[in-house]
Amino acid sequence: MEVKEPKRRIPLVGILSGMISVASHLFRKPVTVQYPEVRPYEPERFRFRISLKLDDCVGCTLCEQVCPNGSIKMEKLVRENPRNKRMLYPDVNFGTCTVCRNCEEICPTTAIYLTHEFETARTKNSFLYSPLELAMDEKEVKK
Amino acid sequence: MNDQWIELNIGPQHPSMHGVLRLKAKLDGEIIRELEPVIGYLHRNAEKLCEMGFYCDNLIYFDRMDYVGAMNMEVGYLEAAEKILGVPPPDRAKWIRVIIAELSRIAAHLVWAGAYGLDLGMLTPFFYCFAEREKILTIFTEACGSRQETNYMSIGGVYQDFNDKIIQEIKDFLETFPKRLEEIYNLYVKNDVFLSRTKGIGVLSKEVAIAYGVTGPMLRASGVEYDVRRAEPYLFYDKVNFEIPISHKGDNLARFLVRFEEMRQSLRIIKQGLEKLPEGPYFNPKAKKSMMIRLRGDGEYYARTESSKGEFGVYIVADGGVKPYRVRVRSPTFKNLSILPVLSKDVMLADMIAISGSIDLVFGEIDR
Amino acid sequence: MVDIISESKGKDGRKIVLVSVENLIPFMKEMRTNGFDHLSLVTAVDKKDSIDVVYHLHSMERNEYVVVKVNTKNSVVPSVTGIWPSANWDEREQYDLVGVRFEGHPNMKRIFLPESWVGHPLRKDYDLSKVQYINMDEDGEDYVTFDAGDGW
Amino acid sequence: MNILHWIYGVLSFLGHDIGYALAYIIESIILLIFVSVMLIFMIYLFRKYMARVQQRIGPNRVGKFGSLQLIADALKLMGKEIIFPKERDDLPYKVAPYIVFFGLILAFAFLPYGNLSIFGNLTITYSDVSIIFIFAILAIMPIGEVLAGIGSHNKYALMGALRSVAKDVSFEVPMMLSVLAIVMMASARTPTSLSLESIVTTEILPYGILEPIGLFVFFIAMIARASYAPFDMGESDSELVSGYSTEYTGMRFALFYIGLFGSIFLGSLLIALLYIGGFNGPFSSQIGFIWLMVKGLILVLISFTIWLSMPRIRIDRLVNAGWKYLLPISFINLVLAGVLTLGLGW
Repeated sequence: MEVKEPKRRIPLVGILSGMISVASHLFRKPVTVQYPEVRPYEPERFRFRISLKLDDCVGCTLCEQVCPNGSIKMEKLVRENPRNKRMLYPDVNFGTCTVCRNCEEICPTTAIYLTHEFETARTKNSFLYSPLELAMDEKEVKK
Repeated sequence: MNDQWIELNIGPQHPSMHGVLRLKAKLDGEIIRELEPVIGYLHRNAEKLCEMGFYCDNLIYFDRMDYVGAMNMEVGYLEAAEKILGVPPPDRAKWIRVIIAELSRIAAHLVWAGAYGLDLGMLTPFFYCFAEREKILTIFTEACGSRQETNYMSIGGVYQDFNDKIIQEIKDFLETFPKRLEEIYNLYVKNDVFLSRTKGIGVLSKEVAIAYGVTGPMLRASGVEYDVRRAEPYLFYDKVNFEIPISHKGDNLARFLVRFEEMRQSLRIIKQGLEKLPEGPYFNPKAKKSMMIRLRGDGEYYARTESSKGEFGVYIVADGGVKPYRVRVRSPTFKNLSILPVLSKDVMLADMIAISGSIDLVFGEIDR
Repeated sequence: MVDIISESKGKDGRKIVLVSVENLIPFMKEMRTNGFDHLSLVTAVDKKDSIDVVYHLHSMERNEYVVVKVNTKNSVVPSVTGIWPSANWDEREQYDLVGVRFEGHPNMKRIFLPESWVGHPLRKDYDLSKVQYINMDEDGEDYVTFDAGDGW
Repeated sequence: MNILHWIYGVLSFLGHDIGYALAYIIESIILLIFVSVMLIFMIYLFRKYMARVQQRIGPNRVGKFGSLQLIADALKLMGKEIIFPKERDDLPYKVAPYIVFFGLILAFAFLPYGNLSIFGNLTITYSDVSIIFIFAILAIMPIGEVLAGIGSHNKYALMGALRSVAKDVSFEVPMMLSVLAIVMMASARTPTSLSLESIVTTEILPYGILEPIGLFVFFIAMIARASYAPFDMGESDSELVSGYSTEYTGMRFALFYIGLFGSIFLGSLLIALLYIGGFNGPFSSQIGFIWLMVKGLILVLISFTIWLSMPRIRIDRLVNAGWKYLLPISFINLVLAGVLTLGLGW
């Protein structure tokens, strides 16, 4: 299928119609929103922050193996959990996390799961989340 | 060598270099006599990284190749990886991939359309294109949770199923988008100045295009009716009706028109895909949960797919392990960029910018 | 007709032809006259003791595919740039990353990495533990250093 | 009664000499403030208009609706580190932005502004040859651009300067010719036909209606002189990074930036005065100034829209357009004006 070349027109008419078309956008609603005051539309399945159910984690290290860029490291955490004998819990570096969701998918007990939360700005110059912080709500972590 | 020539270094930090292209140009006044592209400023050696990860992990490197149309890259990788591993996706997943890949193609072309205007000094269409693209990205977010580097597809299917809301959203998009597309299209092609900047500039002949391995819309604009979706159908592209837009002019305008026509054809494919979307599982159970990292592959496979930039090939050599032995990527823009010194010989500096814009450069893919 | 060492069929259903290094150029010229006008990809695969160079050929008109392989022990292969100009950058890339020298190439320089980079990263014996830093000298040319303090 | 006398009236207790001297100084300061405020408003308007046309919100953080954004930006630019290129030609590099800026400000002094209620006539300086003055001052601004381009020893800057000279030269002639047509027509009615004030006050119909070709030529040449898209090849960002202002930072860059917006405003006011009746309109003895501003702003908005909807013309085509199309057209316009004046007695 051959594409159609635009027809030859009288000079300046096309420019004028383009100007009118551009200027008519003045009366349309802006598509951008002022972020902190107005929340943008947040799709239902949007995922960012990795959370952890400490009681479900069995310390199998699958998430560490599957993480493509080594954001997850297993950390020793002494805690009462009969299923997790090795006392290993994931420790996530959000600075390198690419939200590939492989860890959520591979986790045999669905202990790791991703949440809506994406406002993870912190005053601390590190994105490392310890297992305990992963288990907490984002608001509590900030405190 | 002429002493009168100015040696001008354009890039890697330059407003119209689409990332980190560096051009060493020799100028005779305003006219470019010699041009040498220097690339590699975004080189991450994804091929080496792929050798070090499991098959399922490597997808994220492909997301980051053509970061404006990431889903096309995922399709390309999975075409090869799934054949190597022997876990074919079910029909529903294949149709979902077709729909998503075409949406992603539209998204990539929209970025190009907007950025091309910027290259020529046209500010406004960029924002209109991105406003439309944002709707597609919202659909992606709705489908899988991320906007751009989605990692939506996984080996043996897709990460999440489509639900009614996504399908409704795609339908809404199909309804509103064509009108906006025509608006953007008219903003460009009705403008005499735009036509004067594109018509007859950067003419690429059929023979040169084939010899230099140019593919995709650039090749089609030079008059070769070649599309991997037709030539070697993957997924379900043999079951949908679409036309391959070509032009025999080979200039910037032809490339522009071919890309816009491709967007319209993509809309047709999406429409058919939504009609034909079957019920059923959306992933191959052999590749889920802990099986993800235990899949072993053997042999070698070269999969070619049509990304928004051209023929995207993934060549995987496996040695029976859980990780690929060698991954080689044929990135379309890498080859397309090699035509730039040929095309921009003895053209004006402003035209060289227009030509390099019309190639549709994405540096994640060139440097990999 | 040029001698071919072996012929097989790959997983993707394409004919794989293995030729010797000496016969590569005549064989490729023959393929070009047979209508294989599109050189899709040039790949070098490091097989530890030798290097395979794989050429994926495609004919636009007949829609046919052929995979040509050569095996080289000393990592020197004749260049096919004279036959397909599209091989130019591909061969430079393979030289850069795998370290195959393509003889007769017009501009056999590294394409991604700076000229003074040590080693070829896609070789299996490439030492990943050594970090190389890139810096720019007075003339604006890149150079490579192992000293972390010097690079950025 | 004009603003000078009005100020003198306030200061008359100081005596004639000192009073007038002070009045002149105060008048100059008022001019500077007026022009600065107008330019800041123009840039704000441009940013807001551009944002809304592109379906964005635009500046809205500093002040109500972001109205103080430009002042914040100016303060930021002033506080920035000034980086000097190592191999610059010192004097031209440092002087160039001021030439552009003061050349622009000076031109505003010769425009007739019309009346505004109790202040009377707001015109700053009266001159019988104000057209010649204004165009002489306008010719200073390209000198600043050339000095900037050559002085900063940068290839992009040099090419930008060369381009803007080629553009200015090729559009200067059609611009002057189309003004000449107006002067010709005005000379039938007033002895001081080189004075903008008397051109506007003695017209029967706006000259834009009598000679639309002249309006067209002057409008295009004005956009080109102000280096707005599609004629912004002097600082075309996609080709030459930023043209002659590539090496400038801080306040010196801001002066170039102001020069860009100031010249479009000056050009719009000139068109409003010459072609569409200037401060004439209903109640012009009371609010002539407002009429002028409204007309000027409408023209400014039109040129903004052109900027936003047009790609850049290639430099060779631009020069061609100047010499091969606009120049003949402006000659035709001149002949038509002669016919109108002598033959029909308009």
